[in-house]
Amino acid sequence: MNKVVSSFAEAVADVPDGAVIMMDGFGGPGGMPQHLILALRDNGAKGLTIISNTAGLPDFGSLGVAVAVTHNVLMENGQVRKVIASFPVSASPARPNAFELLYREGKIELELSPQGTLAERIRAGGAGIPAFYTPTGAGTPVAQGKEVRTFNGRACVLEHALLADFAFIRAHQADTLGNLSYRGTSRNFNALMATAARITIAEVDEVMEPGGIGPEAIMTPGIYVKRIVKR
Amino acid sequence: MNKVVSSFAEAVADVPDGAVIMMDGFGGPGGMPQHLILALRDNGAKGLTIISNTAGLPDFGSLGVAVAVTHNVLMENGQVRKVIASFPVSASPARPNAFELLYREGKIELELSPQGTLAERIRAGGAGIPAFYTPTGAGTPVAQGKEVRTFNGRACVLEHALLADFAFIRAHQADTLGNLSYRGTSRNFNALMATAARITIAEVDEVMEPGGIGPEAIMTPGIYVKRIVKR
Amino acid sequence: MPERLDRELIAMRVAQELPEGAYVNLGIGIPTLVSQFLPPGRTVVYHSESGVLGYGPLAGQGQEDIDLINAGGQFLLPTPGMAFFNSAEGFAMVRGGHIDVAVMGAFQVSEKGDLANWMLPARGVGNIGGAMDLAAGARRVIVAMEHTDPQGKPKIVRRCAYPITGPGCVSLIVTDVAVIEVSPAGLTLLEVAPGWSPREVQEITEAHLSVARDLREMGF
Amino acid sequence: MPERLDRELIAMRVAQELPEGAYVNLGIGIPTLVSQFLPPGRTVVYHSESGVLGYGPLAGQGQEDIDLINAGGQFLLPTPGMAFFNSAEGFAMVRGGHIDVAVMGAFQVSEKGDLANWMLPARGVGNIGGAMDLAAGARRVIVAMEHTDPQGKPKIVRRCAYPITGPGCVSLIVTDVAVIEVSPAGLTLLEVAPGWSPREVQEITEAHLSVARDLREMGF
Repeated sequence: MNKVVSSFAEAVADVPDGAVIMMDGFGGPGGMPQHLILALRDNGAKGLTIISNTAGLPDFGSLGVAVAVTHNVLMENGQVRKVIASFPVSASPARPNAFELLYREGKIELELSPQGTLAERIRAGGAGIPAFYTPTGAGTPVAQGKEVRTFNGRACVLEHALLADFAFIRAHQADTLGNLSYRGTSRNFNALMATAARITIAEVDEVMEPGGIGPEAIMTPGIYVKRIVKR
Repeated sequence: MNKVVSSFAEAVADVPDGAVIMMDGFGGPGGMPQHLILALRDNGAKGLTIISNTAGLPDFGSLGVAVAVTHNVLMENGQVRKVIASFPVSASPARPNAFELLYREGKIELELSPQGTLAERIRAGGAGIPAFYTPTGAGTPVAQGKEVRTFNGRACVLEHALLADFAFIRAHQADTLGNLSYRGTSRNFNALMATAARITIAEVDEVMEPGGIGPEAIMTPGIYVKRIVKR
Repeated sequence: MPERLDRELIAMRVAQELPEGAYVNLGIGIPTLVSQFLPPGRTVVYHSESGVLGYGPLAGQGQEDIDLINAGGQFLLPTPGMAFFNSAEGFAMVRGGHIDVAVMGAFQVSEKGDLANWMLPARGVGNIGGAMDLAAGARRVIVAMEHTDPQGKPKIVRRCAYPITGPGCVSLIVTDVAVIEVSPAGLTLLEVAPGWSPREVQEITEAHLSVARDLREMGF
Repeated sequence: MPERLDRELIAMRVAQELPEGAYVNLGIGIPTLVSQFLPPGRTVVYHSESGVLGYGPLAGQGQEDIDLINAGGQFLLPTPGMAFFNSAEGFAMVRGGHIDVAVMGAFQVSEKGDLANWMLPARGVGNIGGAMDLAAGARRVIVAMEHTDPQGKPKIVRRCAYPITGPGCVSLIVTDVAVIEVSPAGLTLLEVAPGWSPREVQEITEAHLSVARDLREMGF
């Protein structure tokens, strides 16, 4: 039982056209599975649905990060049909990202979900909970077309689980059984998405033998992880 | 900001009659907040609702554990009006626990919840999710009187969040800000219950200064914890 | 009637059903014994509702750690690669379809694969524990049990008389006399214990058994 | 009109609203500045949607760690007692009512306390981020913003023209000219910036303001 795959290209070789893929994409490059994204660009699969907190952050070059890659490159490459995100566009309207330019032209779909609802929908997908009620978004445009029900006097929106064909995960350490640990805030969406895909692929800094990450320190148990690739 | 309280008696002094209290109670003594339970017995509050995986395990003496105490003592002491649990009675019908004897006499109420549903209801309580659908229990007596709805062809039961007035937590380490870590399987219900009560009180082996438990190793962030007592 | 298999042999037969690399949950009783009989070279990872994945064998005397137990409260040994988690995460694994095989005991199994294993009505109260979640969530549920109850009555029935743990969830039944597959078409007798005929198995089974064309003798 | 306060003074005034020991979430923009102006001796714990509780100040140049950021993608410094967690846990804290105070920016706030801060309709698309969860879940929502928009139009309105982030969620509005309380009875002007009269504040406010009996000047 050894889940290590020798290259990023091999790890994403079976991603087909039309696949649904989860990937982190918070405000910084730390959590991005950059090499998996580049491999997917090279793989060329089209018509993808990307589930991510953002829809691509083009501005990492200035941070001096070694590989300044986000899912923005997939948008620019025309591989994406639809995005499910909470923060899809640039904070500054004056500097639109590739997603926003495509969106203006009607070339890409958007499903907007509040960040906590997005996180909870992904967790629900991994946890076998098909749907849940949340007060978030009640009385706002997010609730339009959704069932709203009152619990303890509060209006709540029915939200549905999200599942994916693939999750691209950026973790810090792995063992060969697929157990993962993350560094700092890069845990945020990565640790959730790892649970909610049919095939979870982790891009890591270090691969250790079982026991290398202690039993209390494992953040994603190996049951969720199918493939590991070392950077 | 220091959440350390000097005695177990002081920590539970404000538990009133009729309080709803969560406490661990898996199959072993590791996760039991034994000193808090003894302090609650001495406090004498009556008409309590106990939310726990079990309804008291009377058989720990044989394990040679220093203090062989579970919520069984609260049942024996007549302090409990109602139990919400997944595994309320002894595995052996020939050796009934105090709960079962009271239950036979109609002196105590029981709400039976599958273990995963119980865990999820407690998590939902802490997470502000008032209700969720689960496939667990559909088509069984557990679903009686509950809404059942089909998602993706599967019947699912609507289950409601659980919240408590107090959670009695058994943790391993704490820092003065209330951050907690657990040892091994004693994390199971403790780490959930810590999130779902108005007043969470943790019984711990060791209290450290902030930073004593590393930022990656904290399992229950201090935001959930009001009081800490050292064993 | 020919001699029946003992609990260890039932567990040994079940062990053959665990695929390489599978994530497996073993219930209390006969299922717990299964881990002792894994075929040489086979690696599986065990999950327990107590909040641990990848645990080691049962602890011997003097090795007990009160913070390392299984769902039955038995003490376990640590093993490299083991992971701890809270119960919401532990049941996310179950409900979310991440457990490949759950092996459970049963009071009754119906011809539709309904499982009853949590309550004897005479007691008036029962323990569900993790059974309903495993019945609903595991990809494959194997029941390991004696073929008849202590009074000699069939446990494989047309309809469960006892309260149900999960409807239509059982895929395979391994007993002390037979291996039986559950499918939408009903129950198929795949294997019989040494010395048993299909007719003899049917005599102590309430539900109808079709006999597999390639019926075999249970091997260990 | 008298001179308006700068962003730092707005943040300084908001800082006074954070009680000892509070768990606080600061939004992007003026709210982020609040942590610099906490009164001496006051301890609060900051929560970020990026998955960290109890973080330290913004990192200086050369101190950046790409795995320690806030919700706006700014780099943070570690501090003892800090804790990391995943986003489901981070938003459990928000939605579950564990955040005592959220400080947010706004495009508009209505007299009912409706908040609009995620979308300018002219753009055709907007970012929600964590704003709707904070609006729904924080025990107390304080809005920190300029009193009027870049075109000089009132941002405190009878009804929000922009899409809503949360209905009736705002408790207090701190602007560059006033402090205004939101209650079921409407808006009450509690404080005015130095040199401002209630009438002058009302002139740049679309919604009606009741003036508090003990109206004060904003102090820092």
